[in-house]
Amino acid sequence: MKRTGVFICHCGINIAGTVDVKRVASELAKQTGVVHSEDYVYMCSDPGQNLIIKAIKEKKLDNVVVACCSPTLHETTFRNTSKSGGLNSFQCEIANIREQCSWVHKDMKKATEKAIKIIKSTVERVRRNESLEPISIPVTRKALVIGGGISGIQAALDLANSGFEVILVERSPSIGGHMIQLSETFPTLDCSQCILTPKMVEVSKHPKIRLMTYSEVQDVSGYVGNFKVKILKKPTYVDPRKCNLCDECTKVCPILVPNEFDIGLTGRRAIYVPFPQAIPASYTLDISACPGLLPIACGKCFDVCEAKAIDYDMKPKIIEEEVGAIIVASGFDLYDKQLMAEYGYGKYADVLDGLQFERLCSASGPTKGKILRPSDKKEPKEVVFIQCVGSRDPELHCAYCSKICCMYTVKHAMLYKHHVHDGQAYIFYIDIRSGGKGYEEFVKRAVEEDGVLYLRGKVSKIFEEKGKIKVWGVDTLSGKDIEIDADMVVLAMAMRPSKGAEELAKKLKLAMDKDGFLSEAHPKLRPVESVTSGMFLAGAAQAPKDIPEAVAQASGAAAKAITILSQERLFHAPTVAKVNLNLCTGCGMCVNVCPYDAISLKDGKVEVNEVLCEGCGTCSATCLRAAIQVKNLTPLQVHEMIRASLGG
Amino acid sequence: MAEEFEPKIVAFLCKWCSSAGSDLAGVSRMEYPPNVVPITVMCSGSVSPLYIFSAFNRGADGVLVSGCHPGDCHYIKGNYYARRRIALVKKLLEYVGLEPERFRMSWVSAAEGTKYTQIIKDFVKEIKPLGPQKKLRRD
Amino acid sequence: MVKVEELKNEVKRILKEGKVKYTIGYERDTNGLLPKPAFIKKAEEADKLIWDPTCVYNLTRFLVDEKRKKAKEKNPDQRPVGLVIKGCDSRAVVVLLQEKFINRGDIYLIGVSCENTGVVDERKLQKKLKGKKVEKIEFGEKDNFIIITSEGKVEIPASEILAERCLECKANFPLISDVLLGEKSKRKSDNPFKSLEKIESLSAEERWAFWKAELDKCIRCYACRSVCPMCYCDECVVDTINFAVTADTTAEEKAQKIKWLEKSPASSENFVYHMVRAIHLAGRCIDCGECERVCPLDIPLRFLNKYLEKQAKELFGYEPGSDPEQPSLVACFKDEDPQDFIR
Amino acid sequence: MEKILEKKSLPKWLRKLSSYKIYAPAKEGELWNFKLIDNPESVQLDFSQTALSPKKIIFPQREVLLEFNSNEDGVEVRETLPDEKPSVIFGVRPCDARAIILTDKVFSGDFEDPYYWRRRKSTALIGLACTPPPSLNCFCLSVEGSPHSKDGLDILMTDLGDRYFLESLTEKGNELIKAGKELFQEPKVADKKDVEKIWAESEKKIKRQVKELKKIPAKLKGMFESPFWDEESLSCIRCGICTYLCPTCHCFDINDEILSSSPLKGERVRNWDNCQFPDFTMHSSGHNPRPDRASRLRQRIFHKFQYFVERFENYQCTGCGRCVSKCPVRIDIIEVLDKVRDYGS
Repeated sequence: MKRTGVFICHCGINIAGTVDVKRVASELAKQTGVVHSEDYVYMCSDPGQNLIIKAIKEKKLDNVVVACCSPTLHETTFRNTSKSGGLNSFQCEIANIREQCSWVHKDMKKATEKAIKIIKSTVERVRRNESLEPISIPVTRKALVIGGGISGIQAALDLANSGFEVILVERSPSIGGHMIQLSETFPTLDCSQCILTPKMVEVSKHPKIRLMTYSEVQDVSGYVGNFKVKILKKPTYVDPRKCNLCDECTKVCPILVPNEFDIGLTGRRAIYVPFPQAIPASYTLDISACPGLLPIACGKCFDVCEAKAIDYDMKPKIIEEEVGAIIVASGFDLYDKQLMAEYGYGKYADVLDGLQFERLCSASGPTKGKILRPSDKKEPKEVVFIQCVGSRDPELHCAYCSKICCMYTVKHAMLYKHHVHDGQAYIFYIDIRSGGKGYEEFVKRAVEEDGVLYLRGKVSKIFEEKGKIKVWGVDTLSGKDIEIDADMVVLAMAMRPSKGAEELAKKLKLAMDKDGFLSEAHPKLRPVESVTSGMFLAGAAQAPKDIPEAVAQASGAAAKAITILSQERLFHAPTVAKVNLNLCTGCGMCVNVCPYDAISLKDGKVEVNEVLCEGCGTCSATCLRAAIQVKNLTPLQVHEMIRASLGG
Repeated sequence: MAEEFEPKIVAFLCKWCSSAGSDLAGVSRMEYPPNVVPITVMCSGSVSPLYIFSAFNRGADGVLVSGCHPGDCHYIKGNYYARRRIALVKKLLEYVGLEPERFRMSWVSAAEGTKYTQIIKDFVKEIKPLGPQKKLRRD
Repeated sequence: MVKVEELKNEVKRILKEGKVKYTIGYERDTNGLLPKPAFIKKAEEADKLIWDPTCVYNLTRFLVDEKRKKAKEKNPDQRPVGLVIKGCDSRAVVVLLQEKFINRGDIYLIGVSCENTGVVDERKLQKKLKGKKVEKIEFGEKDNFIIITSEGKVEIPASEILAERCLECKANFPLISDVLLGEKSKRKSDNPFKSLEKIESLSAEERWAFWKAELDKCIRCYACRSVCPMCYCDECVVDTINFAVTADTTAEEKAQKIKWLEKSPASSENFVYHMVRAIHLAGRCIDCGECERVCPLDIPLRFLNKYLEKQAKELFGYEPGSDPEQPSLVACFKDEDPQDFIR
Repeated sequence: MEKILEKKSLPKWLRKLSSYKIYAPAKEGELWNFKLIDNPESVQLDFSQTALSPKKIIFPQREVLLEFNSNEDGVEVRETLPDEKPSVIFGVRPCDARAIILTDKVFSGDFEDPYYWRRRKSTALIGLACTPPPSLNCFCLSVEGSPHSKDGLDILMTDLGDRYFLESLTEKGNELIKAGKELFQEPKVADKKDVEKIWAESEKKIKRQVKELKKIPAKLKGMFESPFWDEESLSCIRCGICTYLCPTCHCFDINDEILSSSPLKGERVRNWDNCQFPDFTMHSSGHNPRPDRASRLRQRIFHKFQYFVERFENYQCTGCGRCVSKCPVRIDIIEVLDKVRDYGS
């Protein structure tokens, strides 16, 4: 018969005030198997803990029940105490007689009765506990960062600078993300490229960072500390080591397609460098545009390339890597223009989205920094900016606020005025959200110094008439109808999770919210952790963010990843599911219900991956044959607890 | 005169939401009847129908199973399986003639101390008039 | 119409060709009317096979014994077992496949159609022609049975003596089979849960009284469990001792046997037994009605399982035995599963 | 003592027996079973065969042997014996009555089982001759019984249409008749002739029989290891019907039923058990001396037609045929015995 010790805490009067602790102690002393039962004013105090240690030694206790506050508070304390007493820490269980008893009842007699039942049932449980040791897992001290935008870059650099190897995977031919497309950034108006390119270069040069552009994560398996990833490296058909960037190939390439970097405001060749500061600075042959990789069909670039850098036979490569942590920074895209036909986007050349306008303002842009209408290259004198395009519109579009549009629209208006001094900027808005350091002042400045005209209301109609774009709207403040003959309209489009984010989330088994952004583990307390341990989130992949927020979260994610990578080994709670092979018939119902894919079928029986198992016990409730149960909360233990709880 | 009937109730609370919720009720010093003895399990998904039958067989006048709200399960989806399993158990118990009031399932989040308190109050209030549960009790 | 000769010839063929190690079918029992399971090992034995409306048994039950036997053998004969199955039996096969208890390759299924009727309820039959000794029953041309008694031949509408489950049959021909004898009959009951209405219409207290009276009769002979093809657990909640004991089973593990209920046939214990059985069969019971047929005290056990079958259908749109690929009822969920009962 | 009782007077007689607990067959659904009778008018004796034999009254499926509970000075134990109020069981079939004599042998000997004998001694058995035999599977004639056997009965009644012919066989029987003496008439010679005739007819109506049963015990001895049992048990589903319904099976299991563990409170109970359940012979070591259906079927046959015969010089079977009629897979003990007899010859 196991020897159990019971320790009842008064918690000052918190417990003793409503529970007759003396009576509880004497009642428990009568319980079969209980060889020691005492109460003390503060069990968690040093003297209190010493009582436990003393009793364990003197009474040769096999296990211990501490009746006190919620296990969320002192379970660890008392398990360590028991350990110092010479017991396995899992031979200690907490009976919660404070939060779940003394604090919620007034009638002392009844509260005492209840406390006795709670403790008795805990005794029944602990007597059947297994001694367990935490499961230890070795850690692969290497990280994978998915996405080469500012968030990915920041996270990769923080990790690498902390001395960990990093694989940075970017889908497109160059890193830089959307930030590299911007001209200036709010509220300081410093040049986006100027502050980003140094980081890009640092990435490309960093000895700890393996940069894989034009690549995609294909499959992720394994678990925290030990992920196995398959990365698909798409062929560029140009060997960067041979290429001397002479640019002859683009000259001869007969194909012209819209240039993603300028969002279609300019064109590019089938063989191209995305933009001058691209990292890596090398050519990519876009097979979706190139006439079928057939020298017969074309092959001009191949012929002119003296460096013989072009290789039509280049094949896709699958690279397999092992990493200990993963940071997902898959970023955002703008809301699909097709869905914005109501604002004439894509119909009228001079209706642009925010990014296109950034390109127009950018010194490296299609107009070399002059703001000219795409249609006739004339300088627009009246420009209408419209906020919340696709955002905050639950009926038709996105319910959420894209957060950054207010600020970049101000910036756009301001930049416009700086380029076109005699021009007029109108901004249609629902309201202005300028929370953030220096943001509100920035808005003020736009209105006061640059005379930007804010119109509170929605635009009802946009249409072309005699070379002008007519904008009809209502000023809900004055209630007046407004009609503007604009030369250009700029839409602040909603931010969406980047294309392919959903597919990626599936590969990584990450949860997504209703809008398709990746879900964090806890909205308040675990904002950079994903629901899967060992995977972290950074940047706009998790929710719309501006640059400083994205960078901050990236560094946060890196720090979180380091908490794993800095360990030799990780430890995992050993209260996991255990299979009784004698009873298992291999029906696989537990395999279906396991939220962590921790159970698998192996020749007619199931087996549990103890590292993946979180011990939720859904498998054991599903199993018809009691063939699988969670250690230290087995059906037998619950059965006995039920009996004790009912006074039996 | 005879003492008023005090129902014996067992409550299976999931550790992360409902048990935490009842802790919050305690921290906030809310008051509810002492008839319920909680048994904290890892997840509502781990509550086997046998636990419920056994509780009634051992003389429970009422049984409560409480878990995280859909979507909030600490184990992602354990409570969805619980919802399905418990629905069948409830139907069966009522089909064999047990009073519906005696078996209850609820969603209580870690923030819903008030809701937990209210549930216990209502539950006890609903069971009292029914008197002791003799149908499934062994004696 | 199934011709018994076709059945015999098919069984002879597969035995001659060595396709199967043996075939399970029906033969006459010693009283000459009712059938009993036949285990045919040699082609020449196939002549004793029968197929008529008395063939109620769900023979898939014997796949459980076959599997246990096979597990014990050193180098077992890997050939499949031939099995004669009706529509309801085929649903049982589907569930066993679904639960990976058997592989499709382990069985050679000889499907027989119940024509447009089904099988007879022995009790109804005796009641119907009390006294008269029945010699033979045949499927009639229309929805009727031809009964040959000591006093001659009578034709009666099948519905009068059909087994309850057949009146509520979903498909009275096998869903899966390697050969199908007879036509895929179209008869399909409009309300597969009609028989439940009587109990469902009762008040809670009346239902309690009903079930108490019925389950108090239970003598715990466990015939309902033993005859059920789904009750294939090596160890049952009602067993008093661990069966799954091997050399390496520790005393600890042996002591783990939980007494969820007592052996005593007390009301409370009988309820635990039958409720556990019902809940474990939820989404698995395919209504072959065997538990009810074998009960020596006429407890209407079918009403327990049938009720949960109805709930599975109405609450979760789940139909047991319809698809070997679908996950079991309680091993899956839908976001929109009902939760109005959660307060 | 021999008497005639008008059928209509039966209730009157039962009323006279108010000092007894009266059991008689009652119909629930399609089934007949022995029930404690409160209203004599309700008693009809036109039943065929009860699902369970009257064994369940004298040897109930669940019997509390003792109660225990812990208190200040250790554990207290109380014996719990059945009450001694005399009872009468009406309508006992001769085969079931003979079965009770066999059970008597088991519960006597070195140890007289107090629980069994208390009930047994205080119970009178009023038999009803089988006219006609109640079941297709009756085979009492093959096992030294008959549809009008008097063994074990206190009174045998024979149905003469509107009257019963009663023959009292024991002192108990005489007292029961005395209790309602004014209701009875003396039988005429014709009556006795009718009885003889009816008995003879019903014997003829028994269709099933085991030929030369005498050969079986010796024959069985050599068949312990025979593959025969595997063949015969192929369809057995290991349920408990054949044994629980058998009027002569008497195996039991003793368990402590704990109502509360601390303070300790519970009962020690005896429940029917049976040799067809796999756990009947299961050892906690994991070894099971009767691991399969073959060995369990063999046990059933051996016990009834070999071991019991050696020990008590009777077959432990009275031919009621319940196990044949109710076997879910129609394993037929008569057929099995026939095969045993002819096995190998």
